[in-house]
Amino acid sequence: MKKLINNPKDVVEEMVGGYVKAHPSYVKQLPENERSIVTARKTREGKVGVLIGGGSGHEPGFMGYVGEGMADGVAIGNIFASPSPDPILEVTKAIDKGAGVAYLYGNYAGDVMNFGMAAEMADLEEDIRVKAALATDDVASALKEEKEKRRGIAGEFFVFKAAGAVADFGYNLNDVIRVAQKANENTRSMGVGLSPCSLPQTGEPSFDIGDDEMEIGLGHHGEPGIEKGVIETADKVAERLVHDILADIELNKGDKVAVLVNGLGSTPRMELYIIFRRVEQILNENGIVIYRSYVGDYITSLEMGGCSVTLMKLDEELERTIDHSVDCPMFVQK
Amino acid sequence: MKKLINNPKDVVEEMVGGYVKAHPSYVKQLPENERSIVTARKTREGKVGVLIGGGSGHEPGFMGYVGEGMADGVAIGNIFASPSPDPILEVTKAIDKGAGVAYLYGNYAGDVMNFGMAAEMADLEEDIRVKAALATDDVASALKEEKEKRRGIAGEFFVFKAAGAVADFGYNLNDVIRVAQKANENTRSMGVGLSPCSLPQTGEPSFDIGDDEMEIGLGHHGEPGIEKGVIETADKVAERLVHDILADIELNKGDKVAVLVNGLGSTPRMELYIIFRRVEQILNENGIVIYRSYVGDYITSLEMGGCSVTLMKLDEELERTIDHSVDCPMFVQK
Amino acid sequence: MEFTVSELKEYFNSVVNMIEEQKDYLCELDRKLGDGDHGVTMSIGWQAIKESLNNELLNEEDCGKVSIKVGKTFLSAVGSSVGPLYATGFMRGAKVIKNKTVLNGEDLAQFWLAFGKGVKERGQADVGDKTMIDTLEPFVNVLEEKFNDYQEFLSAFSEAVDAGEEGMKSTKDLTSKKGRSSRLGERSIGVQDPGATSAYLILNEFFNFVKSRSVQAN
Amino acid sequence: MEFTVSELKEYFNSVVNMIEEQKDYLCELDRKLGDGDHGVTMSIGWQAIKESLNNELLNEEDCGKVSIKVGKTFLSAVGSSVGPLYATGFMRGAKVIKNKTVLNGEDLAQFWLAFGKGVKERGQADVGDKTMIDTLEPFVNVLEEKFNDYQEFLSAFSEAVDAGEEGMKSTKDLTSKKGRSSRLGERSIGVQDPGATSAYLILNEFFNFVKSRSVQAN
Ligand SMILES: Nc1ncnc2c1ncn2[C@@H]1O[C@H](COP(=O)(O)OP(=O)(O)O)[C@@H](O)[C@H]1O
Ligand SMILES: Nc1ncnc2c1ncn2[C@@H]1O[C@H](COP(=O)(O)OP(=O)(O)O)[C@@H](O)[C@H]1O
Ligand SMILES: [Mg+2]
Ligand SMILES: [Mg+2]
Ligand SMILES: [Mg+2]
Ligand SMILES: [Mg+2]
Repeated sequence: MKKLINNPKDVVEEMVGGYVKAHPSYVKQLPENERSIVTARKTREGKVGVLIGGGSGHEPGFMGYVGEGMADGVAIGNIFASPSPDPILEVTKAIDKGAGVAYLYGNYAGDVMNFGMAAEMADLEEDIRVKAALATDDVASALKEEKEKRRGIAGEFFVFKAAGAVADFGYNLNDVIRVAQKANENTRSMGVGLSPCSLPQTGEPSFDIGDDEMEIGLGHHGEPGIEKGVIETADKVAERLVHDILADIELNKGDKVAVLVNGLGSTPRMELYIIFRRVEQILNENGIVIYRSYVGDYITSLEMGGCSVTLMKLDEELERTIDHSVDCPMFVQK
Repeated sequence: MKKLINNPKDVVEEMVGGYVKAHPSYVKQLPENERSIVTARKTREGKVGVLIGGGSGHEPGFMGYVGEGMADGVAIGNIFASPSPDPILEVTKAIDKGAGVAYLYGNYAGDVMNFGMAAEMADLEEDIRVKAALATDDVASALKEEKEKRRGIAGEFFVFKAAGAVADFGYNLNDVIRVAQKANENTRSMGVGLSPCSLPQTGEPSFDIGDDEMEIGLGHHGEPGIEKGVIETADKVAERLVHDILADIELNKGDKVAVLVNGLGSTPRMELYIIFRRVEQILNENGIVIYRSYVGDYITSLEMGGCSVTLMKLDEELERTIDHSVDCPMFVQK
Repeated sequence: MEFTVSELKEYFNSVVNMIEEQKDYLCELDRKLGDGDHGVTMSIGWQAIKESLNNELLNEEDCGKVSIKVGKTFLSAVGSSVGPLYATGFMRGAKVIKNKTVLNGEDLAQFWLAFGKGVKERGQADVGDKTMIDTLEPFVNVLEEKFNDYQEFLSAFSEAVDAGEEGMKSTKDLTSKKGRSSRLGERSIGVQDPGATSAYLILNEFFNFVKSRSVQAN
Repeated sequence: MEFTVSELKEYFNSVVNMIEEQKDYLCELDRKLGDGDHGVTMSIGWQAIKESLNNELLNEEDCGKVSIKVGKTFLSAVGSSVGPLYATGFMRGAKVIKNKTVLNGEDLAQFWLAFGKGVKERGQADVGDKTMIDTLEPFVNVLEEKFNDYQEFLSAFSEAVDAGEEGMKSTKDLTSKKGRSSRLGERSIGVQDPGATSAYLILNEFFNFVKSRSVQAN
C-alpha cells in the first residue's frame, strides 16, 4: 500500500511532531518524552487528571482526544503497540493536580502490562494516586462468559468522553473511575472488516481477504475476526452487527442509547451513513431511543476498510457526560 | 472496490436519509425535495442565507457543513455531479430571510449551469435576490493567466467558512459575496493522488495509476492531474505542493495564513500530519505565520488516496472569519 | 412524412435502451478524461425518462409537452453538466412542436435545430473545446443547410448525423477546454469526448429509428 | 567455563542481527494471529539495544548493568506486549549477575532461570495459552533440572533449548488465549505463535554463541 511518509521508522515521531505544530493552542509535547502529549490549556488544581493512551495508527485515537472535556494527556506507542511506561509516567506527573490520575485504555496484554508498570511507578516513585478503567467493548473478542477478556475498540471513545466529562464536573478519582467503568459496562461494539491496512515498516496487508469477502468481528489492529463470509449489503451488515450487540446487552423499549458508527480508516462517510440509516431503523423498531449519534472516523486502523457499530446504554449520569462539550484537536462538541 | 452499500442506485438517498436521522438537532430534509437539506435551528430574520452544494461523494463536503457559522442549507447532487436546479431552488426558498441568498460552489461546468439556472428561477419566480461566489482554488487546474477557469477543491472549505462567518456577523448580501470572493482570491490548493476511488455504479477505479506512482494536481473527482511520477517521500511531496502554491500567490515574511491539509478519503491522519509537519517547516523558513491549521478529511473523493495542501492568506477580516465558531454535524469549532 | 407522438415516445424509449448498452463505454471514456460518470449520469437520466414515459406521459398527446417533460425529468434526475444542456435542448425543441400530435419533416428539422442551438446557448462552448458541441454544431449547420436545399428530412438528417459523427471523431485529437476534464491539457489528446459521443449516439438513434419506419412505410 | 562481559555484549549484538534476519518471518506469523507487528517490534527493540551497546554500554564492565540497560532500552523503545516481558526478564536476570565482569556456568544458568521466571511472572500466562511461555516454561524447567543433574552449563542449556523448541512447536496446535490474538479461537490453530518463536530464537542464539566459543576454546 502506498503511503505519504518519509523513513518508515520515523512515522510516529513525525506524526506527533506535525500534530503539536498544527495545534499549539491545544496540545504540547513534554520535554521529558516526545511520546508524551498534554493539553496546552490551564487545568484547575484539584481536578482528576485523565490519561489515555495506546498504540498509534488509530488516529483520532488516542492523541486526538486531548483537550477540554476529554483527556488531559496521552501516551503514544508505536503503531499498534502499547506505549512503554516512560511516557505514561511523564504524562502522569504532568497532569496530576493533586487529585490523582485516571488511566483509560483498551484491554490488550501490552497495554495492561505497560500501564500497570507505570501506575506502580507513579505510586512508588512519585506518590501519585492512579486508578485504571479498561475498555472491553468488543463483543466479538470473547464470549459473554469471559467478558473481562474482551478487547476495547471504538467504544473507548465513549469511555473517554464519560470520564473526561465527570473529571470536568469535579468528580473525585474513585467516581471518575466508577463512571468510566459504568460507561464501559454499558457499551458494546461489533465491527466488520473489508480491506486490510499495512504497517509502514512491512508494507504487508494486515490480513488476507478475498475480493468478495468481509470479516465479522475483525479486531482493530487487523486481528482476524470470528467469521469470514461473502460480503453482504450494508443493511444486512448493519443487522448482523446490531443483532450481536442486542444479544449481549439488555436494551428495552424506552431505553436511551448513544450510537457510534465508526469508520476504520478508508471507508467513506457515505457508507457509514448508509450503515447508520439501518441501525437507526432497527433501534427504532425496538423502541430504543437514540439520545445522540456519532458517525465518522473516531478510532481507526490506518487505512483499513470497514466499520463498527457501538451502542452505549445511558442513565441520567451518562446522558450528562454525552451532553458535555468537548474541545480537542480531532473532536469538538459544542 | 468493496463497498458497504445496498443497491448502488440508492446510495445518495440512503446516505442523506441516514444523515438527517443521525443529526436531527442539526439538520432537516425539506419535504419538497429530499436532496434539499437545511439547518434545523432557527435563523435570524434579515440574515443573509448561505447556500452551498455540489456533487456528493465529497463528504464532509458539502452536506456536512450545514450549521451555525457555516451554511444554512445545501443542495445535494448525485455522486460527483452537480445538483439540478430543483433542490437548489427549494433550499433558496427555505433559507431566505429577506436579505437574499449567497450561493457558494466550486467552478465546474455542471455547477455553473445548474446553480445559474436556479438563481435565475429564484429571481424570476420567487423574487429572491441571489448572488454567487465560486471557488477556484486549484492551482493545478489551469494556468495563472486563466485563473477564472480554475476548479474549486479543498479551498472551498475556507470560502464556506468565511462567508458563513460574515453572514452570521450580519453582513449584507453584497458584503457576504465580497468576503467569499476575497477568501477565494486569497486561497490556493495543490493536491496529489495516490490511489483511485470508484463509483458505486461502475466499481471501476476512477483513474489508472501504477503501484509506485503518484499524480500531482489530481482533481477531486479523479480527473487526471498535471503530472504523473514515481511516488516521492512525504517531505518531497509537501515541498512540491507548497512550492506550486507559493509560486502562484504572493506571500511575504510576516504574512499570516490559514493552512488546510486535506485528506482525499483513505489517507490516514498519520500521513496528513507528516505532510503538515513539512508544510509548517517551509512556511516557517519563509517567515510566513500560521494563524490556524486544519488537518483531516474536509473535502474528500470517496475512498481516494492522497491529500491536498491549501493556504489562505489572511487579512484582519478573514482572520475574524477563521476565529468564528462553527457547529455543524461534520465540523465543529469552538 | 408523418411522425406521431407515439413514435416520438417510442424513439425516447429506444434511446433508453441504447444508453443502457453504451453506459460502460461512456463511463470508460469519461474515466480517461473526467470523473468517469458520464455513462452513469446518462443512464440515471434516461431511466428517469423511461419512468416518466410509462407514467405521466402515457396518455400525453402533445409532442411539445412530451419533449418538455423529457427535458425536465432528465435535468431533475441528473443535474451534472449534461442535465442543463439536454434539458435546454429538449425544452427549446419543445417550443417548435408544441400543440402537435403529428410532426412533419419540417417540424422534425426545426425540432432538432432548436435542440442543438439550445444546448449551444446553455453551454457556451465552441467547436474545438472538446465537448458535445463538436458533435452538435456541425450537425446543426448541415441540417439547416441541407434541409433548405432538399426540403426532405431524412436525407438532410442523414448528412447532418454524418457531420456530427465527424465532429465527434475530431474530439479525439483535441485538448479539453470546457467541463471537468479541462485541467488535463495535452494528456487529453487521443481520447474521444464522452459527451460528444453520447450526443452522436442519440442523434444516430433517431436516424435509425426514422429510417426503419420509412422502410416499413414503403 | 568463563563468559566475559564483552562476550555478553557480543551475544546481544548477535541477537540484533538474527532478529533483523527473522523480522519478516516473525511479522508473517503475527499477521496470521495478531496485528502483524511482532518482527517490527522486535527489530525496533533490538536496534535500540544495538545503539545502546555502541554508546552508553561501550565501556560498561558490569554484566548486571548491561542486562538492566538492555531490558530498559528494549522496553522504552517498544512498549507493546513484549517490552514489559523482556524487560522484566533481563532485569531479573541482571540481579543474579550484578557486579560481575566474568560469569561462570552457574551464573549463566541462574541468569536464564531468572530471566524465564521474570517473563512468566510479568505476563501471568500459562503453558497452553499460545504465548512465549510455551517456549520459556519447559526451557526453565529443563534447565533447572538438568543443571542440577549435570552441574555443567552447556549440556543442560542444550537440552533446555530443545525443550523450548518443542514448546514453541506445540503452539501450532493451540488456540490463542492471551495477547491480541485470543479472539481468533479455533482459527488460530495451525500457526506457530510469533512470541514463542522469537523467544526460542533468542535462546538458541545463545546456545550457538556459547557453543562456538567453547569449540574455539578447545
Ligand atoms: N459547457 C459545455 N457545453 C457543452 N458540453 C459540455 C459542456 N461542459 C461539459 N460538456 C459535456 O459534458 C460531458 C460530461 O458530462 P458528464 O460526465 O455527464 O458530466 P460531469 O462533467 O458533470 O461529470 C463532456 O464530455 C462534455 O461533452
Ligand atoms: N501475557 C503474556 N505472557 C507471555 N507472552 C505474551 C503475553 N501476551 C502476549 N505475549 C506474547 O507476545 C507476542 C506478541 O508480541 P507483539 O506482537 O510484539 O506484541 P503485541 O501483541 O503488542 O502486538 C505473542 O505472540 C505472545 O507470545
Ligand atoms: Mg502490536
Ligand atoms: Mg460528474
Ligand atoms: Mg463526468
Ligand atoms: Mg503483534
